[in-house]
Amino acid sequence: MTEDADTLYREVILEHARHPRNAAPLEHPHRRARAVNPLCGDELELTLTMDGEAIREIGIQVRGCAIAQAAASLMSKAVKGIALSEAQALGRAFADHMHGDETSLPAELDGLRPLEAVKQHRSRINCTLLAWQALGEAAPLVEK
Amino acid sequence: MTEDADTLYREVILEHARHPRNAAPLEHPHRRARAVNPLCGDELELTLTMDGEAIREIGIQVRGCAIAQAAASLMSKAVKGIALSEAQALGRAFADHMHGDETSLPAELDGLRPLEAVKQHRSRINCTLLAWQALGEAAPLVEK
Amino acid sequence: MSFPSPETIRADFPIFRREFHGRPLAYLDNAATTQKPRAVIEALVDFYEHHNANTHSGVHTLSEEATELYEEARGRAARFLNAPSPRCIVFTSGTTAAINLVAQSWARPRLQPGDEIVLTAMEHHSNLLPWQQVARETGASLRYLELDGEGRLATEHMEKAVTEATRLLAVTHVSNVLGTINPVERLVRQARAVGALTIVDAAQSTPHLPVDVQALDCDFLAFSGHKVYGPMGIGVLYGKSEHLDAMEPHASGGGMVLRVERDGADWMEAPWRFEAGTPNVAGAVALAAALDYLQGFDGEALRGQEIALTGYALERLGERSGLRLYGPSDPAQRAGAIPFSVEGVHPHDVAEILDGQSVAVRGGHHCCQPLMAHLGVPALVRASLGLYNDTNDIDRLAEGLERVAGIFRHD
Amino acid sequence: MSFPSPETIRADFPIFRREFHGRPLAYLDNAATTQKPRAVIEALVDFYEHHNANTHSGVHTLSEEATELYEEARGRAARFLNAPSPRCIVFTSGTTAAINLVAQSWARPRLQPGDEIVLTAMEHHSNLLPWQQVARETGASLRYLELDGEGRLATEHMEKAVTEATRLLAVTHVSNVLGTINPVERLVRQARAVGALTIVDAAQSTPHLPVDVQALDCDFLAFSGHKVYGPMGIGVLYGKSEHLDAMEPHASGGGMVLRVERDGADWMEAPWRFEAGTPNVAGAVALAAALDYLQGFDGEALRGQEIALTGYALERLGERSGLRLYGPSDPAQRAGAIPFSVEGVHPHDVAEILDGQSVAVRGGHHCCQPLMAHLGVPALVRASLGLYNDTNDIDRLAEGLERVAGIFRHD
Ligand SMILES: Cc1ncc(COP(=O)(O)O)c(C=O)c1O
Ligand SMILES: Cc1ncc(COP(=O)(O)O)c(C=O)c1O
Repeated sequence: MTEDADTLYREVILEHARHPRNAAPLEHPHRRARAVNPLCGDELELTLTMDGEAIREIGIQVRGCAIAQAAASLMSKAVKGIALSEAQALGRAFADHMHGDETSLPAELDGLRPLEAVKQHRSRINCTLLAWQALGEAAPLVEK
Repeated sequence: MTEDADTLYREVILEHARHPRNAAPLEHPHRRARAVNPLCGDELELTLTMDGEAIREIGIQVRGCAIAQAAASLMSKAVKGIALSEAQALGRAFADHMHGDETSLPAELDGLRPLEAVKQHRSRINCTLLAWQALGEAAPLVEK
Repeated sequence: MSFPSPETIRADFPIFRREFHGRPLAYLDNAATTQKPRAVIEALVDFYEHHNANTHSGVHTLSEEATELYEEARGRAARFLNAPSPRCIVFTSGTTAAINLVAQSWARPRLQPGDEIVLTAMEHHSNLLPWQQVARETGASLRYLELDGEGRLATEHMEKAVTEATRLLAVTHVSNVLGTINPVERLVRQARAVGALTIVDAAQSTPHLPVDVQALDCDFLAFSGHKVYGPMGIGVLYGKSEHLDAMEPHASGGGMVLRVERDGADWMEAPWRFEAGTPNVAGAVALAAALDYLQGFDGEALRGQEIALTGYALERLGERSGLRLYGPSDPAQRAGAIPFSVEGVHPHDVAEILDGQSVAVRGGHHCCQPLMAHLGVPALVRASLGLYNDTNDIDRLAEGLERVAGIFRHD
Repeated sequence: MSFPSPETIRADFPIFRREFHGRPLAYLDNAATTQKPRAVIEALVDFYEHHNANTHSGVHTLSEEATELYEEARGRAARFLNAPSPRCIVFTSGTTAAINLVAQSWARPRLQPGDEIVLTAMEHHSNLLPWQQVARETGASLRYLELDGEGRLATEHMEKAVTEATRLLAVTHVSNVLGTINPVERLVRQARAVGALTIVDAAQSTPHLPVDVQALDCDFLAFSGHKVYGPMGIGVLYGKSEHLDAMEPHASGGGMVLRVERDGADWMEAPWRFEAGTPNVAGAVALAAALDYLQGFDGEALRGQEIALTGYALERLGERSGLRLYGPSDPAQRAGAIPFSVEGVHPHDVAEILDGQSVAVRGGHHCCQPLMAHLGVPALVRASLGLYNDTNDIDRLAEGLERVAGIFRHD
């Protein structure tokens, strides 16, 4: 009866939605991006500080559903410390995977497996991609 | 099999279509009008000379189908000599009759009975009304 | 006139034979689109199996039949709205297309800087964006009538709804989010007093209330087939003949011209001049079947039952803690939509969990972002009623909300 | 791929079970609209009985299904045209709406006095009036490519089809009156050489020929569902992404915006930004079924058979005295339409008498008044072929014409 919704709202998802990791906005970010999901109005702000090419710190604020929040939180854990370009490539791989291509999930994204249940809910897939979308577009901030 | 078309193209209709009465344009008309049927492109020019209120002469040129030609010819015979306003009223009665209102055909229009078969062919009804339409709009010509 | 129970009515709708997650569907998304009775589906099939042809200018039997069916459907739509003549009825692809038609054909060539278009804070994007576009194109400005705490037009705003600068009042008859029924008749009177025209968005009123364009005295009115149990891809614009006859068509093409030369053309009369291209004859015919179906019921009894069901829903939902209802508290002041929020749970999560229980509601901004901003919420959950809903559907909604609470009450 | 006989194909079309004046129908009005195979009617029924919902932004199962079916239909249309991506496909209500969209969204904001739009003398009003309107609104001018004695684009006009002033070439792929197949690929190349864009009216080519937008390399292309055995009320605009992405939407409303505030809005990406309002999902789904049906046949074999049937018709009709044929004499240079006139008999009378024999043809200007003027006729009779026609239909047409002669040969 309620398997569908239950698999979607597994404990790990709910836990991340309730207590999102890396949720504080960074004070002196090097990069920033904003992403919105037009269909549901979800909004996300992402800030990064960098160590050369690598992501040092990440801050994401989500105004959206539990899936979008959990997805952002799980993503923030996965990309910390790796090169931005590599993280962006992981984002593309994740999007392909979620859209049902026969690609397997990169090992680096093992922590995001609980989101796989969303594949069965087409209209929600974008909720899992919002943070990656922002990461893909994170633009350098020019010092004023 | 072909009853339909046969009733429509009765001898009297074909004869009027072939040899339309009052088909010559009048040289010094008092009134003139033009009517077109947008759906089939039929065009009709009507000219009148008047004896006071009464129609003295009528001239109608039709570029159109056999039905439109025969209808104009039959009409021209019916309205000659009667008051324009009366003729216009007959036109309205004829239109109502053709559109299937429960009105009977005025005795003055007995000659137009062969056109009644067109009632069964909705898209052609306007062909029978084109001349009447022009008559309804026949505007006085201002002397130059 | 018959008045069967919702259960009997459901039997007319094939979709309810289908099961979702092992249960029949509690379909509470009627404001988005309604389900289709057998009579409407059969009208489509009958048309395509027996009468399919292009209209007008065809002489053969099928084409005559199609033309007649199409023009009869126009007459049926006119009777549905109590329009004075079928010639006031323009078929469009829906409400959105109808409103855009008025915006482009009536408003764009006529408005100018200093002119004012009055809207309400609860307009659907389809009765808002076309006016923003007109305002941009003409220099006219938009003004909004604000809402009171129950989501009704605020009295003090109603009083000064129009000014001498007002050229057009564009107002929804019933809000697709709040369910609020607006006092359109009164607003039209006020507009008329200053010489402004009115367009009524009847997308959400036609499914629930009798709509009489002569009683309302509005200049234009639009509705969609798919929201009154008819097919998608067809809608109606009503316009007073004096306006339609004076308007230039906005789209042009086959079927709407008297004479075409290489450098210009003469339009046919209204309404045909606004119907460029092959019309959606099957859609119009099936819409007529939908209107027959809807008006086959005793409207007053239907409305009475809907008010009772709305009252039941407001009560059942109102007793839940953490649930906030929006819209008028009096069920008689609303039609169809029952919006709410659940504390701490995003509307999409609510809708998703309800879907797992085979309860179909919608979560989102419902194409009313300015209203969401006014209410200070990103989105709302909305249950919305149709002919076939009963207390059982509301009970299932309430049980589903119990499940939502269960899932999100872990801490 | 299968290649059944026209007789077998007729069995797929329920309308042919009906008798007219005691006979099955010889339906030769396919250029106006085609009949619908069972698969298309069933797709409509299946959608309304099992998947009916509004698309996008709905979370519940039905809405997800409807959205998926709708986007799959977009993909199906893209494959039909060999478009590089479904994002190049905008659903409209038909060809006319699609061309008006390009006229208003692409051309109106971009053209200016001195600019030139090139048309042909054989354009349908739907690919003519929108450009007249743009010319009036922008000060651009229209130029026409003339025809030779067989109703083909005259060679000397082809050579100077475009000039440095040309901004747009709007050309029909196949003439709905003459049947002429135009050398679109060549014209597109010429246009591209001077930096002009091209829009192809494919309303009459899609039912008969493979249409490959990448091979044609046109910028825009439009066709109608109802002419390719699909339902009414749905059509397709193909556009290169570089253009669609740069165009402002012409109609606005629900479903095509990212963010709406009281004073402005941000559009979604193409193609969605051009699809304001509830889409005709059922129509798109049934159009996809029609494309499946059409492409289920061996296209080359089908085309071969059509050419043979056209040849047979030209011969049968050509041997009648007093009958004048129009269009290319080579059947391989034409598709679908077979126009003719009968000396001394108005086309409507011809069509009417044929109808009495259950032979459905069309008489009139076929929404091509400038072409009629060019040919020096007020109207023509047109027989036009579909998948299900065979020599028997042509024989019945010829017999019907015998009857016409009989009736009008009294003097
Ligand atoms: C060549 C051509 N272009 C455009 C159209 C317009 O198509 P629709 O009426 O489906 O919009 C038609 C048919 O009517 C046509 O034959
Ligand atoms: C109040 C209101 N107006 C306009 C519309 C637009 O109708 P459609 O999408 O059928 O064009 C809707 C529904 O979507 C609505 O609820």
